[in-house]
Amino acid sequence: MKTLLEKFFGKSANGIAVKDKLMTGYAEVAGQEVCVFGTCDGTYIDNAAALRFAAHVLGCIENHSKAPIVMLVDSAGQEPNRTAEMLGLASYFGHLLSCLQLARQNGHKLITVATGKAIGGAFICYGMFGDRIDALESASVGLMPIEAMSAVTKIPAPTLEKLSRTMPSLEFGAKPFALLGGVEEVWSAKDDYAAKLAAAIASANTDDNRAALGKKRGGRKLSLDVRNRVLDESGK
Amino acid sequence: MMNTMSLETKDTRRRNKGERMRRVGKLASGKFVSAKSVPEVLRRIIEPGDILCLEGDNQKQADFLANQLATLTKKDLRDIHLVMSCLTLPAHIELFKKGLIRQVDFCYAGPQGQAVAELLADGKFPLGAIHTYNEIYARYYVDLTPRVALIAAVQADRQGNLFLAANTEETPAIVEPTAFSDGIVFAQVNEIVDTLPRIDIPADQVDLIVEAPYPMHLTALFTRDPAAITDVQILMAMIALRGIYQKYEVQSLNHGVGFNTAAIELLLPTYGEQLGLKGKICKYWMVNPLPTMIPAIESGWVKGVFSVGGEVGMERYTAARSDIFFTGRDGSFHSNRAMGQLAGHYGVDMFIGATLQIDVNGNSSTVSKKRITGFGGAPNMGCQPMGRRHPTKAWLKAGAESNPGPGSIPGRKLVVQLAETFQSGRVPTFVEELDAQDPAIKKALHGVAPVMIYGDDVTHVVTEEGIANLAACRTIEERRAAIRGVAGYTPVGLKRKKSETKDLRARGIISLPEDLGVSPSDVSRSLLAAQDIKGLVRWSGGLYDPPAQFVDW
Amino acid sequence: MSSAQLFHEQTARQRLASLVDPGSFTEFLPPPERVMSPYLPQLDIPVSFDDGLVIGRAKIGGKTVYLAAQVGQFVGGSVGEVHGAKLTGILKAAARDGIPCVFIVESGGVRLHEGSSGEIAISEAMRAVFECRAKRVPTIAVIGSDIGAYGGMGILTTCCDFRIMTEHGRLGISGPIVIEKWMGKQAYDSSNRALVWKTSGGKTKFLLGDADMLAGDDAASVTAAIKKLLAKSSPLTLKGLKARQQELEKRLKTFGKTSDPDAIWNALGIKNVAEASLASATEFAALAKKK
Amino acid sequence: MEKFDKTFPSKPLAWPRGKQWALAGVVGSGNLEVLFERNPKAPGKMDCHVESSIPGYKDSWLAALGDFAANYPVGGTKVTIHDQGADPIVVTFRLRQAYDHLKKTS
Repeated sequence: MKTLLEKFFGKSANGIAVKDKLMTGYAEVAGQEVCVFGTCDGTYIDNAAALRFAAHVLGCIENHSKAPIVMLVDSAGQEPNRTAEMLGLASYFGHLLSCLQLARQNGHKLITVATGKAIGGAFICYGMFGDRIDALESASVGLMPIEAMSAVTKIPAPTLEKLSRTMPSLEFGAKPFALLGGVEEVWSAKDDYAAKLAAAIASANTDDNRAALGKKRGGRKLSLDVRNRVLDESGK
Repeated sequence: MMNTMSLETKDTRRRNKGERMRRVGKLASGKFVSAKSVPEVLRRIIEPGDILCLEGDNQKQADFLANQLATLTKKDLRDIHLVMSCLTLPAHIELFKKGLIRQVDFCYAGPQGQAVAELLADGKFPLGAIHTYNEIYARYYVDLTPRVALIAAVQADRQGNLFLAANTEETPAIVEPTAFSDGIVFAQVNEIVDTLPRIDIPADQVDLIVEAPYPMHLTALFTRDPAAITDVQILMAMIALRGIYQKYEVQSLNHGVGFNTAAIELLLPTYGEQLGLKGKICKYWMVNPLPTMIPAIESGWVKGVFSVGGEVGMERYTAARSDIFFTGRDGSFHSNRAMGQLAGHYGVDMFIGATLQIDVNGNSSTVSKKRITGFGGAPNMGCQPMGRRHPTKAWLKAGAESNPGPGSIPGRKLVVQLAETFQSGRVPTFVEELDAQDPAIKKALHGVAPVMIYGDDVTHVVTEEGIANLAACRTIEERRAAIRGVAGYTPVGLKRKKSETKDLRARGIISLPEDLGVSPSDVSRSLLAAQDIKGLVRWSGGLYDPPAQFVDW
Repeated sequence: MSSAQLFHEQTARQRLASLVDPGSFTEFLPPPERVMSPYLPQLDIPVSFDDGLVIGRAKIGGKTVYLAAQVGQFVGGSVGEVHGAKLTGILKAAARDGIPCVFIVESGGVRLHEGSSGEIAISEAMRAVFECRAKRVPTIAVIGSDIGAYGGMGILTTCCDFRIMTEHGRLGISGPIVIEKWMGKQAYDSSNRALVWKTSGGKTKFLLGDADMLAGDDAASVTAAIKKLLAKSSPLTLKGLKARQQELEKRLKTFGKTSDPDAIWNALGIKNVAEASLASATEFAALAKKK
Repeated sequence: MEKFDKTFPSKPLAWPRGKQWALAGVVGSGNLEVLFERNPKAPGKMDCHVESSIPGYKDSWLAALGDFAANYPVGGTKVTIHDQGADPIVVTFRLRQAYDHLKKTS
């Protein structure tokens, strides 16, 4: 993990503490202070993890005015757990998202980089909330792999495999996810991550452009148009 | 002419019973035996060639004794003639697999229906006959009198008296013929106590008792969750209420235990009340204490309920409503299957129940080629009591419609079949020929197809399409046309001729919903007095304790 | 004696019709426009005219609102591309026009058959919820059916200003069957309905404060609850979120070691759990207050 | 999936004014949705389009739709059904519900 963090933040990666596969801290990107948090080694996110991240974001809002917030995602999701559900895991995630929204409203840019697993709930509960979302080429981005989807939907895997050639939403990975507009840019292993991150921070803005991207790239053709039809009909 | 045989048969049974009991010897302390000695006790009291009765009702089971019996081998037990009403436990099936049974006479196989069909196909099920309940109880007094009866009770006292609690069911019907013919009555009880709440079986009629290590098996068989009642069932309930209950002013009745009749029970305090029928119909009931009866009872519709068995969770409610239910001196609920079946046969205006399959002649059955389930209580109640004399309004009215000839009885009991035209998965309910008529099944049953209710006994068939009044049909062709007329879009229904249906409708033999003032648009689950189990608990004032599997709060 | 139709048994369209002022509902992208999923037919799954989401404008108590109602029966109320785009659209319209948005939730989350598109769609809808909140436009989620709000939809409802639940409603991320598969039947029996509802149902969520109101299982009760909340919004503030942080930390510390919902009920002032389980929404709210 | 179209003769709709469309039911297991739309171009006909998830029941579909067109004045309508294994009774139920809705003027 250390080497990956150094690729993003150079020596300033020292300011990021890694505990129980959860990262929180502050570092520098192109000389600018950034707030960093995220997961590594595909770990699960539970109630306590959500609280730790939320506390970090609140601290950033309070003490590091307008510092961009960089979210790194490598998590397999939430662990199905009786106690977690009873205590309201959804509410813990909702709280984390609310903290991120307050940060956005207070002028913090939100940048996400999917570094490893960015699957289902783990991606939705913070990373997908970024103003700008990028992913490493090697990252496993998406709802779930085709075999898992086949097991749940009872549709044979070969059928899904075949369909995925015309439906990128069924494919699993950073590139097809980018086709849908869910990822702005896919970084290759050869890229200079620090420079990429600096560029991402510079270009991030609070407009959610994913539907437009999905249409432009052809992976998600309907979203923008259907949304605009609703806006038109309701505006009459 | 003197017959030496007759001298020998004066009291051999009594002497033989004495020998069997002596063989038990020190394994018993008085009447009481230990749980672990049960297999040995059974070995000593049962002889080859015996008629053995194993108590298995459709709710309670002498399951501990059955399980112990199933541990015996051919060495200990053979050539047994098994008689029982409900052959429903895996242990029962085990007896056949081990080849211990020479002949079996029973009524109902329910959950073991598939196992029975398989045993039959393999030639391992030496069937005498499949009976209705009252038939088998009757034969206990004729040619199927048990030598040994293994029964179940809730409690015994130190003298050996038994308490049966809510589920008396058929215990007396087994014990009496056995005890009064020098047979051995062996009871498993949940516990032995000093004082019983009341005595249901006197110690005098009990020979052996064991305190079972686990309480007897008891199924909540008749609990129907109102949440599962569909719009179609409500429509049919409305059709039946107007076209039959109201028309014939049905005073006394038996209900089946399906969701269709549950819908009717739950419509009484709402739709029935709107129709002004309260106090005019449905006063006396021969049904188990069905939880879905609670709203009608609480709204004052019901004057009396007699039951063939209890229902798990209804103990406190029935005790608190002793004006309605039969209760013992201790205040708790009492049932009796034999007497209940008799009441349902001779004492009531109407039997109404659902069926899975009905043929174009009106015969119905629950048997399929893969499952031989036998009969529950329906055939004794869903048939004409040919010797009946006492008149009631409904009986005479239905009798007049059926146009009795000079040699026939003047009245007719209403025997009503509720049948949605399709079962789940688009399986048609109406067929040209019943699965029960399958030649292999018929052969195994010695030429008798296992028909649940005969077409000749049925007076009305109710579907979501309307009512066919079979009793008013003059010929078998007319009856078939009437059935096709309400069989909807099943293959049987698609064969109807429009002109025939029109003619039968004009003569009142077929009634469509609109003829009865019922519109599909009026159908709503909000008409149900209680829409879920919780609603029933609230109606009962907290007296109904539903089993855990029905509790979602 | 006849009772009202139970909210949890109504279809989405029936719910909308019975919640709003009579005849005031105008649907956007109504069925004749046939804005449907192009993906389901490729998987041989039937389509629906509204793709499982009915959206429009109506009045509640004379006040104009935007509404969205999910059709739980249709592929589990799941969010596909079209469904999600309609949802985002109505939320963005609410933010644009300053009109409150009421969302009747009945969904297991992302529509797996449409893969990652549904996942992105939920994320877009979340952004749109917060767009409303940033402008102090109230967003109210109503969860009142057995299907409940699960997966991404569970998370989305926790992003809204307010949640109204009935005791039939459930709120969570992982459903009971998934948990049972993961932890084993011993640890969590998904067929034990009483346990499942005690773990994730409306009453427990109301006690914990995750549901702001507990309404009765009928449209009139839900409408009354909506009316109470329509005038308010719950803007995000540092002070408010710090308080929430403390509350959630305390909850985790106090109850994190138990899996017994009764312990939560007892600790939160319910003395007689059996009585409270049977209680109606109004009775339960009164019992909960007595603490 | 089985899809088919069929037109049935029917007396013209007795309510020339009223809603342009009406929907009843939902697409869910054992259920269906039916959409009635006005089709003034063919006043003596009920135009039907059915999509059913369970193939092999075309005969009973046609019988049920034919009976409905014969029993009610629904000429000048277009009927579209999305079915997920509903029983024929549910077909009649939903047709009737949607028809009642269509009659309502508002």
